[in-house]
Amino acid sequence: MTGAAIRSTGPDGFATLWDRSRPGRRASTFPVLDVPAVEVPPEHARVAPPVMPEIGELELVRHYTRLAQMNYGVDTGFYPLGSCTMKYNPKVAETVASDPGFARVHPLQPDATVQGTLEVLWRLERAICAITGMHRATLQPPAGACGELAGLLMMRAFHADRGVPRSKVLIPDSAHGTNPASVRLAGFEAVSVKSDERGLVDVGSLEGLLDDDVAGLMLTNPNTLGLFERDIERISERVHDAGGLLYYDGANLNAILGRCRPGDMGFDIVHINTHKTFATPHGGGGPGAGPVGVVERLEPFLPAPVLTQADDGSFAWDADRPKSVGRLHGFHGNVGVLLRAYAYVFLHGADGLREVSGLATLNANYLAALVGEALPLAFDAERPMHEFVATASPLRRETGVRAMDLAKRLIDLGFHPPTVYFPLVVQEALMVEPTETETKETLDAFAAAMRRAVSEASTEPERLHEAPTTTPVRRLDEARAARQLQLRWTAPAS
Amino acid sequence: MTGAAIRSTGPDGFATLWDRSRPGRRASTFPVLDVPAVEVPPEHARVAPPVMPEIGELELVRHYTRLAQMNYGVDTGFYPLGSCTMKYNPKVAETVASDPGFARVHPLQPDATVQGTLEVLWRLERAICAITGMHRATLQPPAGACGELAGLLMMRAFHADRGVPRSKVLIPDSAHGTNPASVRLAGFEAVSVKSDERGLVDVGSLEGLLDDDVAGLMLTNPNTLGLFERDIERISERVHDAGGLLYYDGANLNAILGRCRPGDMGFDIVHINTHKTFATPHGGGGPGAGPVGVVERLEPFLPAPVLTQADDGSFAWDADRPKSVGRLHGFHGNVGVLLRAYAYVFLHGADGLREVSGLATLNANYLAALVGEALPLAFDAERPMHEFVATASPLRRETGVRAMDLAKRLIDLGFHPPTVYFPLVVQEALMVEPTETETKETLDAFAAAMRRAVSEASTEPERLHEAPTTTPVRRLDEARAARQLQLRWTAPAS
Amino acid sequence: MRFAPHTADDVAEMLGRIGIGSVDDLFDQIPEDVSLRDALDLPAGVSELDIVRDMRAFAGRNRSADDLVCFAGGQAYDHYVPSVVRALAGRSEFATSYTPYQFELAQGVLQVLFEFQSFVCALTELDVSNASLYDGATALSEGVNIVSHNDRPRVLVTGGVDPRLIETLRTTTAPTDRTVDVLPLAADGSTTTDAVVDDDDVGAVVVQHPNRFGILEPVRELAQRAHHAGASLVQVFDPTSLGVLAPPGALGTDVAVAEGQSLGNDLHYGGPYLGLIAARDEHVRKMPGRIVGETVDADGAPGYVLTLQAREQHIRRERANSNICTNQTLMAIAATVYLAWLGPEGLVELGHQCASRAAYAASALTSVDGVDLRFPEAPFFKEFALRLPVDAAGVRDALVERGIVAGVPAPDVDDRTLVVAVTERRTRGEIDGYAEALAEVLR
Amino acid sequence: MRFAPHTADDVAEMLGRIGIGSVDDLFDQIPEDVSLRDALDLPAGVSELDIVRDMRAFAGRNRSADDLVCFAGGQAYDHYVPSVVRALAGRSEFATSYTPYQFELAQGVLQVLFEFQSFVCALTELDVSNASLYDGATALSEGVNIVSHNDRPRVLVTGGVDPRLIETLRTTTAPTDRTVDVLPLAADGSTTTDAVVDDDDVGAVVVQHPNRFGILEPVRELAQRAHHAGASLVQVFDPTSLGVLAPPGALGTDVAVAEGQSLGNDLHYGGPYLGLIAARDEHVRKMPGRIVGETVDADGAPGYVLTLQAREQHIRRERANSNICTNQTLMAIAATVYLAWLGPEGLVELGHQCASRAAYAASALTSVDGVDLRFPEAPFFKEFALRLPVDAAGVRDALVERGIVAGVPAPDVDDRTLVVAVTERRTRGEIDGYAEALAEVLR
Ligand SMILES: Cc1ncc(COP(=O)(O)O)c(C=O)c1O
Ligand SMILES: Cc1ncc(COP(=O)(O)O)c(C=O)c1O
Repeated sequence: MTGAAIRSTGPDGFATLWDRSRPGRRASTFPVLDVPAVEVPPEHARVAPPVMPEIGELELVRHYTRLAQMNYGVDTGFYPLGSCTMKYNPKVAETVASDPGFARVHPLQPDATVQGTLEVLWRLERAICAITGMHRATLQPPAGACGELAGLLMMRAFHADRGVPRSKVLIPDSAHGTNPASVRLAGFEAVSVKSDERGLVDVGSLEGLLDDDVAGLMLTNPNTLGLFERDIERISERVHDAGGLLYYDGANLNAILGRCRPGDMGFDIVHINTHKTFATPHGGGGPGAGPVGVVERLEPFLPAPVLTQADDGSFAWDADRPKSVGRLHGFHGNVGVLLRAYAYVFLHGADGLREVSGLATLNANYLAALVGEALPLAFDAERPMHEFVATASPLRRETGVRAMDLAKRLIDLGFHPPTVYFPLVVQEALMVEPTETETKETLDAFAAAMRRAVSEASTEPERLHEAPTTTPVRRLDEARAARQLQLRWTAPAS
Repeated sequence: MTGAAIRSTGPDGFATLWDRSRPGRRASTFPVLDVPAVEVPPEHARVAPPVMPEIGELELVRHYTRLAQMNYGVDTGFYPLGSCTMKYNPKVAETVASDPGFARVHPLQPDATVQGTLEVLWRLERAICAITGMHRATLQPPAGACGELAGLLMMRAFHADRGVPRSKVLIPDSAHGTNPASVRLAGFEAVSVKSDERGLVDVGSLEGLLDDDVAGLMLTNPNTLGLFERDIERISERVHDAGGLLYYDGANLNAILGRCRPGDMGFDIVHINTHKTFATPHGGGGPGAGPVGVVERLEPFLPAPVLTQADDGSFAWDADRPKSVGRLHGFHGNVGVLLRAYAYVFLHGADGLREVSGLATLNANYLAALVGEALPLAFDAERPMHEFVATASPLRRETGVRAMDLAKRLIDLGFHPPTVYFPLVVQEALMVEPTETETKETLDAFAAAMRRAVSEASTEPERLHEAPTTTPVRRLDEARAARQLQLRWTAPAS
Repeated sequence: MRFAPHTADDVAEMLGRIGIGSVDDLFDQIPEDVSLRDALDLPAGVSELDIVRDMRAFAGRNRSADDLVCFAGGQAYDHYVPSVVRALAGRSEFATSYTPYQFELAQGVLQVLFEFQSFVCALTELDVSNASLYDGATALSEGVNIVSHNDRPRVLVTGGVDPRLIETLRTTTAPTDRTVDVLPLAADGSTTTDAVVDDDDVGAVVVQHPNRFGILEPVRELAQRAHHAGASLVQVFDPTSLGVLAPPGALGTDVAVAEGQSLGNDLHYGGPYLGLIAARDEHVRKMPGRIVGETVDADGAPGYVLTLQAREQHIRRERANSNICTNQTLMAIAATVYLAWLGPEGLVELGHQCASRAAYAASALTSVDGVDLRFPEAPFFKEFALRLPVDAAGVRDALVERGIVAGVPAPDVDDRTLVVAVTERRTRGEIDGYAEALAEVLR
Repeated sequence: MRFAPHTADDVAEMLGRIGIGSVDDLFDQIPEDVSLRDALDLPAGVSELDIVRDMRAFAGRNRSADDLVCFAGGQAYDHYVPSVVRALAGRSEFATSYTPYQFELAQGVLQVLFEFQSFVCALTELDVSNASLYDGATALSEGVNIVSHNDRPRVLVTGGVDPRLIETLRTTTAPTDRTVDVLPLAADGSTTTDAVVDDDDVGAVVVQHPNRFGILEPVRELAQRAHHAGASLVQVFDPTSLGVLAPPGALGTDVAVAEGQSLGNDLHYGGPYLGLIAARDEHVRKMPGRIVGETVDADGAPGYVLTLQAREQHIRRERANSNICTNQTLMAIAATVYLAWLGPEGLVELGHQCASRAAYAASALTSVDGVDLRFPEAPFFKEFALRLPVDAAGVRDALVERGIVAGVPAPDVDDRTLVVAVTERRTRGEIDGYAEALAEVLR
């Protein structure tokens, strides 16, 4: 299938642009300078231009075309990376976002000249509130982690505003790494909550941790095991009773779109990863967007400026927000990404989004049933929702083959592997999120590959240890990379 | 290098869209019908929809992304296909041509609403006349072959208009196949002119063929051997003396841009292949554009309509052309291609175009010197211009390895092969046109590959006979394709 | 701006290897007398930013279908081009490759073209197609060429065929022994089947269905009559109609040709478009242009090649049936992606929406005082002809001022006929707006 | 519109395999009380054509830099984005991939990011960089974070730093023990180096060079003073200036950060942009975000990996220095292609053209009666501050009517200051037109 999506690169495939450089070549051109030439004052001048590659336009095009082809994307194949929701990124979203009417607008133009963009942002905010059950939202955070920070700063400001600052935030042990990191950056102490044998928050231990220094609880629901926290009502009651707030990490929102809303579960703060749930392309690492919705009592603390609509229907930014936690981005967030999210949400509409969660969950449960024939699921008392976690722990004990080996073998069999070694509460974890945009045939083929790899673990384990063998490079020496740091091009010793 | 540009495709790589079809899938959506639904009259209605694949959008995207990657282009590597001028296709030309202000204009809009496009066409016509030394030009022909037909029809009309129709057109034996085919379609008889031992038109035999039934001579200059017809002045004098016209096949115009002009050599009719000389992308087979310039006395015969400029500077189409040969395209030709040609010409300007021919010829001569070390050049009395022809005839005699085998081995060594078996006057021809946009390093690497392949012909001939082995498919059975015709998808017998 | 990568050092080294003193010396075969003494009469080269700015300014002087609501048709239509088409057909591996002469390096293009041929055959219910022709007009010339005999030199063309197609056919027929006779239409705007009589000099009958006024033609009857007379029927079809209208193959058509622009290609002021052609099996060896066939490789694996090349100019030279070499492959790739996007249900819906919106438009516009259908009796598909109370070109120009391209006048018919095309893109609001504006203009 | 490919048969088969009756049953873990009873309060889904039409209408209600001549700056600039950037960074293999966790399937993205890091180091003459941060503002917060100590909690920020950057720094500093003090600028618009005194509680000094008024700052002196005081110097730089201005590394800067939008990224109303960061070697283990390193594979062939991951949130969790996960890789790819396109000569020319055009604009605009430079003494790069005779916001709004975005007012300074940015895109004609329009507005 698609292991083949990655072509080999041949002898000079890995040459960097610096290696291809020849003095005097150049791709760029400029208009003739039709004003008097001016030099910067000598004391400020650069002595010699930087050592940058010199290359003509065709070589440049070939270099990056080749590098692009050395990359696996959703457009080239199945990408069941758990927690990442690698669904199809609609091409129409690219079309609408690249309209020069959006793309060529300066962020400091007067509001009157950007009413089109402002209305899109306004409507998207309303839609996010409708989907999450929140009152208002900020679109400023450029990614989920920044949204977490924004939400936690609001949590902090909320308690401070009541005159009773609190210092701790509770996080399940299955949480994503950004959760505890954001908690620390927001000035809180992160306190870990145990999962129980179901893979859910252990409500008993949670209760034991609640006191009047707890600012709130961060939760992903369904959690990172793909399991719905079915005790959510009790959890939220307890946290609220203790004076805390509930934060919803929206990374798994895809599972519940149109089925239930964080606000109705009792959450006070919700972030959304548009690059997961709303299919904005992840770009090889970013950009994303991490809008944050809040309940009414947190509205005063939203990052500034806040978008407002006047009686005449026009939109403007309001920076006069005395209780705001402040600004978290130089301008208005990743607007180009938000336009794509808008297109996604309004293409689907209410019914479409509900269908998304239904079929994402159907795909995950179907694939779990198939993969479960080869590998045990990590917590199987609960039915998973949009993703599931299998474990290679028994396999490792029996054959010495690890989750990473399975992952690499899947590459040779034509698939991008699932997320491995996350969540940390599962040993030898393989976290599989198929998303709703994959066909049954693809799921069947992936399960077959998985079964094949697992059975090879007993019969030909070296095949897994040596995988991948069909890629431009084989397994890379990470230890050496960290030891002999080579983080930029340097001229070869001559 | 770039044999690797073609990735392998794996088990279902060759599945067609029909094979991937599942009843009920669909990518397309339409706005809700907001007017009364109307059915076509039953006697006209289709009974059942056509048997077309049913497929969702993601599978569709993956299918064609995969097929795109299974293709070698100028953007992926060196493409020295002789006679095709596969130079770099500037990305900026794509940018300007896809401007909706150009792309979303209907061909039957009133002239007043398309003045921007008309001015571009007008300026391009002027530029083509400046480059070729012609008086006026038609931009209607969508490719070179159609340009040939247009030119020959004008030749025919010219003689008819003088009351002395003529029936024969002379063509060198080295000419491209479209030349004789066009001659026939224009109602002439094609008469072949011998090449002499230099690879040039044998002026003696030409003179022997000239009589008052000869309508004209078609010539490519430099000719398809890459050699400049240095007797062109004498040739043109003789043809004109005999009452004939001279037609210039512009496929090789790249060699002489800004150095000399067909008009100055005595040509009366010139076609240009914008997809060669002016770098408009060839699109896997087309589109191109084949503008045709003519001297003043042929102006009345130009295809209609003809673009005119009024005193107020505005542009309009004039269809009232009583002597015109008529229309050769449904509208105004391949306008989107012509916009790219405009961008190319005006980016370069006078100096830039002269540099193009200089460096194209430099590259060809340099590569000829290197390749000449391994394979004899076909006619080496004359220095080639922008391309050269080598022959594998001696090699074949000595080793049994043919030009086609060398070509296929070059694929495995990372290169697109040269044109093979053309021109027909050279046995086992390999026709190499590097173009000016390639680097010396690329030429060196190609020559090294060529030398390697030639030396393997003696040492490991089976390697050449079996090549290619690194591509998605190996050599294909053409005889079977022609015998067991399978020209469209058919349902597998079940 | 220049795209040649040569540094001064490169040039010097290369000249050294060739053994020549300067680049200009490479041109010393060119006789003194024909050498250019002066620079070309062109401006100096400019930067990328300059050309982008200039071209944007030119584009800005056009009024496009994003700005004027487009009801113009006549073989080019403002259908919607879905985003997948641009994203996929626009990939540079397709755009920057040549005709797939080296099959092993071009399986991608070859397979797409095989799929394209399959689509054209499926749409038309005919047996063979090709990898595209230049456009609809040249496709008609090629189609007529396939079925023409020297012993049956007359080509009968019904008056419902687009005038630009007829003009092109006349151009390509002129140097041959054939003649083109145009049959006048009946009063209802369709072809009188009686006009096709049993003349033994008629080789081909050409009909366009739907015709230039959008009217549905009696193709079945024409095919029967043509066949009875010993001639072949060539049909110009509209690919967007073939979800709802009976396919040429089912009507008795021998060769079907069409303008393929509607299938995922931009309007682009008339080109690049693509010609579609399909014919019955018996004509396979007379088909023009590239044809892709499926075969197997040295290992028995399936693959695609250009086949039946012996038909073509590069082999057959002056005996070739057609001179086409470069075709419109990239447009065929776009059409393939578009048809894949449509699917069979989408094709049906497309036809249905066009027909319904056109019907609505006809009734909305004829509700304007003084405006009637030019052919009130005849059923039509997505185009129809209006008879205006005043000069059609004047009305069209006046409506441009109101943001509308009202249609295409037919001055060869009369001054007051305006042909209006309605695609799936035209909303009820736009149509109502057109009717209002028309009423204003006529007031 | 839907993108899930499931047919009714698929769903039935899959439910059968799972052993459950309906898709809705898959959600029975959700407690009754929190289940949504009604549909989401959103309109029904629409077709692709509908959304394209709607979005085009919204876009049409903006006035873009294609329509208004843009002299606005303040960390976002109307530089030209060459066509290669869109053609290459826009390739779907880049756009549709995740963070390169599986290195073997992502050598393309990894190598581009390695080249990106190399470019940032070359520009700044600093040792280490990373795979991008969110934008210039968050990059400053991260940069300050690297060099901050708890025992030196004060951060001194010069008044020449962009106010939005300071606001963001205040937001991220608020929950920490650190404080942000802003040093007022001298009368000439540059930073008084004396303001940095030997306080042993100062951990970081932050300067922007060129500063928010385009003015060149005495960075060398500030670095010396900061280092003398035992603090680090964090510099906000402008990447487009580094062909002509001395690089941070040569000025004594410890950590350099920048907004990278200027490098081949669209204005896009403020995002997605990218933050650049570079630092001296000693800080490598405190760098935020992804870092790509070169290594070898099992066969000894070179290749690229994400390295030093132990710094990051997914390993270090609450002890991580930064919480960044998703970054701005696609923008970094665009910046890499842009810098490759520029080359060293192009970078120099870019800086030179900006400086020259800005100087011309300053002289043209100050030739208007009543208009002066706000800081007439100070040398500037591509931005400069005007002092207008009347309210700056009013003038700006009036100039919009004349097709010009005149600049960005600085109400925190005073009502009459307007900061004007001039890129290589602004022609002499546009600048002269601005001066004329300004004269008219002030008349
Ligand atoms: C569960 C969870 N939370 C938070 C995040 C962080 O989001 P982002 O990468 O957008 O910063 C992720 C992303 O992988 C996640 O999976
Ligand atoms: C010498 C020569 N003449 C004519 C042609 C025909 O031009 P086109 O393919 O544009 O129809 C070609 C194209 O290959 C050619 O090389």
